[in-house]
Amino acid sequence: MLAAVGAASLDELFDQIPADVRLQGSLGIPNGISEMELVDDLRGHALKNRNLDELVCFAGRGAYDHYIPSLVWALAGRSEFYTSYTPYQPELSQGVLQVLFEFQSMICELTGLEVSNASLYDGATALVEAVHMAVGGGRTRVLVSDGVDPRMIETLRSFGRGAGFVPEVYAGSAPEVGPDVACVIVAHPNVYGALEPIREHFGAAHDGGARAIQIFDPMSLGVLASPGELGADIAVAEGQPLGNFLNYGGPYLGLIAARMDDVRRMPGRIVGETLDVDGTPGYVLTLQAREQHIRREKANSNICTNQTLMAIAATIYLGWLGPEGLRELGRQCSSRAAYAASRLTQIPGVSLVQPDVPFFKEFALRLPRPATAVVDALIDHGFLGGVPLADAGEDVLLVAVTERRTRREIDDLARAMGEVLAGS
Amino acid sequence: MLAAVGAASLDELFDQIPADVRLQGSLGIPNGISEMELVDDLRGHALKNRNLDELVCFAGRGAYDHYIPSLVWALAGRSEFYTSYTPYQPELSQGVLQVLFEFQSMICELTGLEVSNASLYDGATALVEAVHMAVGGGRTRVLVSDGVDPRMIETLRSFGRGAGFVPEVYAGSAPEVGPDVACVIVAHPNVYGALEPIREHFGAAHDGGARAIQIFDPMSLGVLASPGELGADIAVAEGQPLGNFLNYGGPYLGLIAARMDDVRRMPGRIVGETLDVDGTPGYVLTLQAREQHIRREKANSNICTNQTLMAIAATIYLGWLGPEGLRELGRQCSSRAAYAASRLTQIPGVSLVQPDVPFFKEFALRLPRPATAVVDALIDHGFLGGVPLADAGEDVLLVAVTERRTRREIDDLARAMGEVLAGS
Amino acid sequence: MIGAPIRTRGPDASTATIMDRSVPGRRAFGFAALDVPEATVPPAYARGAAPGLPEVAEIDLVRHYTGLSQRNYGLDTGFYPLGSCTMKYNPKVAEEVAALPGFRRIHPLQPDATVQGTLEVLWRLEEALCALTGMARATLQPPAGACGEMTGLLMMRAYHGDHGGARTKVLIPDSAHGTNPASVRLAGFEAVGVPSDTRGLVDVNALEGLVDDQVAGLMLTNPNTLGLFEEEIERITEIVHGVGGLVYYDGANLNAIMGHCRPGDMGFDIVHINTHKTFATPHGGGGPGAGPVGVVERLVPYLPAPLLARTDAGFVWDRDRPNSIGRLHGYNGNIGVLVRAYAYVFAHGADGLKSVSELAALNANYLASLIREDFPLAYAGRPMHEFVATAKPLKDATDIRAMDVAKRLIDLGYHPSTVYFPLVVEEAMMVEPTETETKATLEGYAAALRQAASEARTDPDLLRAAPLSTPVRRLDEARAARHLKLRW
Amino acid sequence: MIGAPIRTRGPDASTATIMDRSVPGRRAFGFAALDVPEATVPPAYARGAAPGLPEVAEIDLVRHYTGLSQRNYGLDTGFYPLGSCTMKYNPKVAEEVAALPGFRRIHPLQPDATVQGTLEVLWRLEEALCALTGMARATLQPPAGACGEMTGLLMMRAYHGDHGGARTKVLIPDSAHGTNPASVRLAGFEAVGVPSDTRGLVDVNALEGLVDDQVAGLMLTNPNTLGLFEEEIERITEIVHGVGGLVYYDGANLNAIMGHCRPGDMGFDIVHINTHKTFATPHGGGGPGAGPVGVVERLVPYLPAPLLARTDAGFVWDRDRPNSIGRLHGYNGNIGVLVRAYAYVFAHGADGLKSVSELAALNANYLASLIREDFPLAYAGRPMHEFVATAKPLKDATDIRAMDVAKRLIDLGYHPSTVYFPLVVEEAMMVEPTETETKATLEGYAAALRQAASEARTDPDLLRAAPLSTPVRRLDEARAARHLKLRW
Ligand SMILES: Cc1ncc(COP(=O)(O)O)c(C=O)c1O
Ligand SMILES: Cc1ncc(COP(=O)(O)O)c(C=O)c1O
Repeated sequence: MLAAVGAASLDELFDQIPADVRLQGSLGIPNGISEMELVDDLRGHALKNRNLDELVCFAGRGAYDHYIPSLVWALAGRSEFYTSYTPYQPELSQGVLQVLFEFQSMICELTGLEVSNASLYDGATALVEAVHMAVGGGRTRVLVSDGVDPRMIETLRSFGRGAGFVPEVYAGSAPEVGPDVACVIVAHPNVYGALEPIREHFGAAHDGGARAIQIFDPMSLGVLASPGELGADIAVAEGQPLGNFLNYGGPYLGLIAARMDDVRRMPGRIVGETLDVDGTPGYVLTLQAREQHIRREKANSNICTNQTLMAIAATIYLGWLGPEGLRELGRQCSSRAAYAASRLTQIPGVSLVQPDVPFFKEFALRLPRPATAVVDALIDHGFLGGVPLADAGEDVLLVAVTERRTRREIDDLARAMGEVLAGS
Repeated sequence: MLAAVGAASLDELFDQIPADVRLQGSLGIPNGISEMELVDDLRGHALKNRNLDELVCFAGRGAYDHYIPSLVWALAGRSEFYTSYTPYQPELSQGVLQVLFEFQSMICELTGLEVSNASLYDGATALVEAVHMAVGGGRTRVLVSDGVDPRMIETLRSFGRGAGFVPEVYAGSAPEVGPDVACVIVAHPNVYGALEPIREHFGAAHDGGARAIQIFDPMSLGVLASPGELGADIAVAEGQPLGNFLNYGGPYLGLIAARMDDVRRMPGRIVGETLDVDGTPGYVLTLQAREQHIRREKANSNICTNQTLMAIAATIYLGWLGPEGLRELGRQCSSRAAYAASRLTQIPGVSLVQPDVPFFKEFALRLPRPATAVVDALIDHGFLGGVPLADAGEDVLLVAVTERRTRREIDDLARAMGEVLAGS
Repeated sequence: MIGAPIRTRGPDASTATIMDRSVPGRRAFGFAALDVPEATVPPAYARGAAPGLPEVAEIDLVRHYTGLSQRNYGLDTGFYPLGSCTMKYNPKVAEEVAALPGFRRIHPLQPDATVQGTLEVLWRLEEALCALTGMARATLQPPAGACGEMTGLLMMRAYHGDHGGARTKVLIPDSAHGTNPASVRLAGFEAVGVPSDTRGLVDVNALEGLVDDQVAGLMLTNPNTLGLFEEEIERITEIVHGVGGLVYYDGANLNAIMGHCRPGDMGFDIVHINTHKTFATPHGGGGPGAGPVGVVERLVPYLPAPLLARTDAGFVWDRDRPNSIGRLHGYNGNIGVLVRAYAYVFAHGADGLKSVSELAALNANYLASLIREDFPLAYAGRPMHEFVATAKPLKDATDIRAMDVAKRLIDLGYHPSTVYFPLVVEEAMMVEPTETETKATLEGYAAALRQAASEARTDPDLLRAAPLSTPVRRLDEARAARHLKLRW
Repeated sequence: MIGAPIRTRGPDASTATIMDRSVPGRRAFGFAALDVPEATVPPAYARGAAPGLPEVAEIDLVRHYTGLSQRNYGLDTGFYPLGSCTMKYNPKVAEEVAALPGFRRIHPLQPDATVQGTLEVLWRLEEALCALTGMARATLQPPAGACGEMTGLLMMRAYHGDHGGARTKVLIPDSAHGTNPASVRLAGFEAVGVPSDTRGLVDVNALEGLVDDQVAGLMLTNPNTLGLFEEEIERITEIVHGVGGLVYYDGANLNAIMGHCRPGDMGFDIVHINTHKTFATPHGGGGPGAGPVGVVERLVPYLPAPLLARTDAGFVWDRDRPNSIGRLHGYNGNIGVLVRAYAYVFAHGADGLKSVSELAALNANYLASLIREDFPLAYAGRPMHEFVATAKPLKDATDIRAMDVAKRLIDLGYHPSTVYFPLVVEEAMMVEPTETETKATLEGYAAALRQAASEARTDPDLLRAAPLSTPVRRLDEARAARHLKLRW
C-alpha cells in the first residue's frame, strides 16, 4: 500500500507537518492494553461507585430512577441503529428515520402540541433552544418563573451571554409582560415538584404577546394536563425518564414541541414523510434549510450531532407504556409520592416546604439539619435519600418517588431518616 | 374469535378434557408479577451467589474461566440467531447454517480430523455418543483409561445401562484390547491435567482393532498435538471454554470429530454445502437419514435440540483467536499454570500428585488437609481455589490456571493457601 | 431490504466464509503480557502445523456475523408456527436476568454454600414444575427433551429391575415424535407401535391387545401429535398400569393444558418438559433447551444423582442416592436455560400460565377455522394448542404439494409451519401459532395460505419456483448428501 | 435478503408505524400492584383526552423495531466512509463496560464521595485528552462538538472581556463546517470568512489583511476540511495572536494527527474533541456524542463550572469558579459516552493511538490513489486521514453528478461518502475511510466507484435511476418540505 501512495514509510505520510511542531517524545499516556485488562480496570472503577442497585433511590430533580423494561435496550442496541449516523442517505436509513418520525409523533401526542424534532442534548439546552425560538423582532427579554430549576436558569444565563439575553427571574404567577418580552418560562411541575397555577402565568404571557414556554415532566402526562391544554406555545423537557439510564447525567435527551407556526424556527433535525420516485412512501430529513449545514451563520441553532439513540429508546419505551401505561405510571408515581410525603412528615422536625401546594412525584422537605449531611448519613443506611436544594435553603431536601419505590422502601426510608435526625 | 371457532367461552375449548381430570382449584404457584418485580426477585437471588467477579477462579475440571471477548455475545445474541430454531427451511436459515458450517470446519481444523457436527449437549454426553459410534459388530467392550474424569465415566455408565455396555476402567497405558473391544478412551490432558503417553494407549487400541477415542481440551490445541496427529479416530471435548459462560454447568456444548469413514455413524445435525436451483451455493442439513426424525428407532442417537447457540459463540470466539491467538493462549495457560504449581508447591506440606508428569493448564495437588475444607477456607480469602478430586483422595485439589490469572493473583493465592494451611 | 442486495451483490458476497476473509497477520485477539516465566510444551507433545483458522480483526468478525444474522429468520423477525415446537415469543427480560454475573459467572463445582441463590431458583422451579404436572419430584439435569426421554426410560428400566424384573417393550403411538422411538431403542427396549383410531386418538382396543407383562411402559403426549386431547386417557393409563407398566408423558405439548389438567391426574408416572417450548426459553437456532423430568413418588429413588435437597444448612446437592440411575450430564444441566424458565413461570404465575393455554388453544382453533376450506383438518376433533391440516385435497386437485405451499409462504412473508410431520398424515401441515401472536398475524398467515391455494390452481409454477425472495432458492439436498462438503 | 421482502410484502408493510399496529386493550407494560393509598390529581390539573400512543404487546414492539433496524445501514453492516465523521469501528467492549451498573445506574446528583470511580475515570480521560492536544485543562461537559464550539467561543468572549474589552469578529475558513459559523453567530460574534489559496490552505496573506483588534479569534481544523495539513499553521496562529486574538482548534479531524503533533504545539489556545469520531463512541443514528474542550493555562479560569478537582478527600466537583462561563449542560455532560471514550483511549494507549493516525492516513491515501483517474483530488497536496475528490470531470463528460454516483454505490453495496461538502469544491466527494477498514474493503469501494464512472458513460440511466435495491428509492425532498407530514 505504501508503494501505491508513493511513500517510503508511514512516517513520510506526515511530512507536511512542519518539523518543529512534530511531537518529540511520548504522549505521557501509557501504551495499549488488552481487552481483558481494560475490563478489569473499568470494572474496578465501577465498583468504586455506589450504584442504584445498592442504594434505594429517592433522588430526582430532572433525572429519575424509573423502571426501564429489558426490551428497550435490546432493541435500541441493535447495531444497525447503534452504529449508524445522521441519515444523510435516506434510502439506507429508513429504519432510523421512521423511528424518529414515530418519536416526533409521540412527543406531539404527549404534549398536545403540533411539531417536535429528532431530539436535543438535554432538558436545559432544550430550554435554551426554545428561548432562541422566542427571541427576536424587538422582543429580547426572557422572564423565568422562580419555580424553574436554578440549573436551567444557569444554563440559560451562560448561553444568553452570547445570544444577548439575560434571564429575569420573577416570583408569583403574574409577571409583568411588556412588548419587549419574548417569552415567559414556567416549570410545571416546578423544581419543588409542585404544580403551578400555570394558566395564570401563561395568561399574562399571552396578554403581553409573549410566547409561553413550559418545562414539563413527560412521566406526568398520563395524569396531568398537557402543555397544549395549558396554553403553552413551546414545551421542553428532560427526556431521560423515557427509557434512558441515569448514566450520572448523560447521555440524556432534550424534548421540544411547539405550534405549527413555529416549525421554521424549530432547532435540530426534523423527519418528514414523503414519496419516492415510484410513489412509495418513505421518510427524509426535511426543512434542512433551517439547519447549520445549510444556513450556516444564519441558523438559529448550531446543533448537529444530537441524541437520536436516546430518542429511539424513548420511542420504544413509550410504545411499551401506551396510553394506559402512561396513566397508570402517573397514578403510581403520584400515589407513592403522596404516601412518602405523609410518612416523612411524621418525623419530628420534618415538614413540607409548601404544605398546601399539590405536587406530582416530587416534594421539598424542610429538615432540622443541613440536607447534605442527612443525605450523606442516609447513604450508610442504603438510601440515596434525595437531592439537597441549596438554592432554597441548606435545610431543604428534594425527595422524588417513582413507580419503582415500594411501600416497604418508603417505610424504611422514613425509619432511617428518623434515626439519622434523632441521632443529631 | 370465539364465535369463529364456535365456542361460547375459552373454557369450552377444553371440553375434550374428561371432567374428572380437569384441575380443580389452584396450581399452588403464586399469580403473575410485573417485569420489575421479577427483576428484583432474580437480582436478589443472583446476589446470594458468590460469582467469579468476586472470587478469583482457579477451578476447572472441564469448565474454565477463560476470557470471553465482548463481541462474542454481542453477535451470538443477535436475535435472528437467538430466536430461530433448527433450520428446517434452509432458505430462511442460511445465517445459522453457514455459521454451523464454519463451526464444523473449525472443529476439524482444531482436531486434525475430517468431520464434525453442529454440536452435542456437553462433553460427557459427547463421549457417550462417541461410544455409540464405536460399539457394534461384535465389539461391545468399552475400555476407559483411569485418567478419564470419573464424572464422564459415571455418565457413560448411566447410558450404558440402556445401550448394553459397561465402561471398564484400566490403569497404565497398555490396555488389553481383544476382538470384543469397541473402543479405548483416553483423556489428554487427563483429569489431573496431565499429558498421557497417549500414543501408547492408541497403539494398543489400533493393534486390537478398536477405535481410539480422545477426550481433549480445545484450548490446548494451539500448542498440543491434535487428536488427529495423535492417532485418535474420534475426538470429543467439553466446548464451554470456547466463548461460553460458566453458567453453573450449562448451557455448554459437546464437541465431536471423527474420520470420514465414520460420517454416517455421526450423531446429530450436520451441515453441508450444496447448490440451489439457480446454481447458487448454499447450506443445508445433510445426511438426515442418520437422525431420529427419519430413522426413528434405528437412529443411533436421539439428539434433536442441540446447543447450536453455543456453537455460534464458539465459532465467533475461534475467529477472534485465530491460529496465532490459539497458540498464544496455550502458551499463556501453560506458563501461568507452571508458575502457579511452582509457587503452591513451596507451601509446606503441599506437593504435586504426579511430580514428574508434564501438564497443560491444570494440576493436582496433595494437601496436608482435606481439599474441601481448604476450598471453603479460601472462599473467605476471595478465591475459588480449585476443585477437590475426591476420587483421587480427600486431600487432592485440582487447580486450573487460565490466561486470565495474573502473577499477582497467583502469588495471592499461594499466600492465602499458606495461611489457611498454617492456620490448621 | 436494506443491506440485503448490499450483502449479496457487495463485498460480503453470500457464502464467503470467515476463512475467505482471512488476511495473514490481521488479528482480533489480545492478551495481557506474560508476566511469569514462559513454560514450553515438551516436544513430544507439541502441535505440528497450526490449525487453519481465520486471521481477521474484530470489525471483520462483526460485519461477517452481523451479515449472516440478517440472512436468518427468527421469531423476532416474524411469525414462526412450527408445529410441536411452540415457537412463542421469548421475553427479553429473561435474557437480562440470566446475564447477571451472579448467574452467568459461577462455576459448576463451586461449594454449595456459595451458590445458594441459584440453588433456590432451581428448587422453586422444580416445585413449580411438579405443581404444573402433578409429579412428586423432578430432575432438572437433562439438557433437552430427548435426554429427558432417556432419563425417563432408564428410570423405567431400573424400576422394573426392582419390581419383578426387566421388561423388553415400550409402546409408542404411530404418530410419535422421532425422538421417542430412538430413545426407546437406546434405552434397550423394543419400540412397539400403537395404532390410532379414526378419530386420530390412541386405538384403545388395539392397545389392550398389545399390553402384556413384557411392556415396560407407554410413551404418550397429550394433547397428542395431532393436537387432539386423548379423551380416554384414564382408560389408557389404567390399561398400562394393569400390566404393571409405567406411563410416560412427553411434555412437548404441555403448553396446551397448563392450569387446566395435569399429567399426574391422568395417571402418568413420568413427565418431561421442554422449557424451550412451554417456557419460552429461546431456541437459539437449534438449541440449547432443557428437559426436566418429573416423576411420581414411587419413582423418586431412581431420579438421576445428584438431586437437590433442602436442609437446615440451606440447599445442597444430595449425591448419596443408591437407587439412582446416575448422571446424564457432565454437570447439573442447562442451568442458564432453567433460570430463563424460572423467569417465565413466575412472571406469568398460576393465572398467567392458565390463560397462556387458553389463548394458545384459541389462536390454533381460530387459524384452523380460517384455512379450513383449502386445508382441512386431518381429523375431525377440536384441536387444542396446535392442529394438523392436510394439503392432500389441493395436491389431488392441482398436483401442488405441501412443500410447494410452504415455499410460497416464504415469498408471502411467513415462516411456514412444520410439514410432512406427523408421518401418519399425508401432506401434513402441522401448525402451532402459540398464544403470543395477534389476530392480525393469524389472519395474515391464513390469507397467505389461501392465496397460495388459489395460485396453485391459477399459477402453479409460481409455487413450484418458490421461494424467489430469499438469498438462495430451493437447495439440492440430494446433491448435498452425494457430494459431501461438510467443511472448508 | 431474508426477511426483507418478507417485511415489504408481508404483514410488517413498509411504512406502517407502531401506531398502525395498535389494537385496543393490547398491552406491554406492567407495574407492581399499588400498595399505598391512591392519590389523585386535582381536577384543575388533570389531563383531558389520553395521548394517542399505540396499544401493543412486547412481541409487536420487538418485531416492529427489529424490522426497522433491518431497514437501516450501520457501520456494523459495512463500509461507511463519511468524510469529516470518522466512522471507525466501535469496539464492543466499550458497550459492555459502559453498561456496568456501577456506571449506568448512578444519579447525576449523588454525593461526590459515592461516585469516585466515575470521577477518576473522567479525571484520567481529561488528562489523556490534554496530553493528546497539548492543553492545560479540559471540560468534559459539552454533549457534542457544536456545544464544544459554543463553550470555546463563550470563553473567548469572557477572556476578551477581561483583557481589553469585547471584540466583535471571529474568522473562519470558507471551507469550515456549518456548525462553526452558526456557533460564532450564537456566541454573539460576526463570522468573517477566510479564503483558501490555490493549494486549498488558508490564504495567509488574506488572513493578514483580515485581522485587527476586533478579531476575537480564528476557528480552524487541522488537517483542514480538505484533509490537508495547514503547513503554515505556526504563522497563522502567530498572526492571530499578533492582534490579541485566540485560536480555536476544531477537533473533528484529530484522528489524523494523534501522537504526531498537538494543537497546543501549533499555537492553538482552545481545542474541542468529538469523542464519537476520534474515540469510536458509537454514532447512534445521529448521536449521542461528546465534545470535551481543552484550553491553555491562561483560559483555565473561564472553563465551565463545575470543574473536576483532585483533593486529599478524593475527586470533587469544584463549583466555586468566579470567572467561569457557567454551565452548558443540565448536568455534567454525556458521561456514558465519555466512559466509552476512556475505554478506547486506554485500550489503544499512546502507541495504539499513534498507529491509528498512521493507518488512517495510509488508508485515505491508498483509496485516493485507486480512484484518482475518475475522481481526482480537488487539490494537489497529499491528504492525511481523509480526502476531497471531485466528480466534476465526470459531470462535464457525462452530465452524471456526484449524487448519482453516490446512489449507484448503494446498489453496489456501499454507503457512499459525504457529497457536496465542503461547499467550496464542486461535485465534492469527501471520503474518510478510517484506519479500521481492510485493504480489501478499500479496493472493493474503489472498484465500485470506477464501475459507476464507466457506467456513467455506457449506461447513465442506471445511475440516474439508482438506488434500485433499497426499500425506497430516491425520495422527493422538495415534496417533503412542501407538504409537511411530520407526525402521525
Ligand atoms: C413431541 C416431541 N417430543 C420430544 C421432542 C424432543 O425434544 P428436544 O428437541 O428438546 O430434545 C420434541 C422436540 O422437537 C417434540 O416435539
Ligand atoms: C469539522 C466539524 N466540526 C464540527 C462538527 C460538529 O460536531 P458535532 O456533530 O459533534 O456537534 C463536525 C461534525 O460533523 C465536524 O465534522
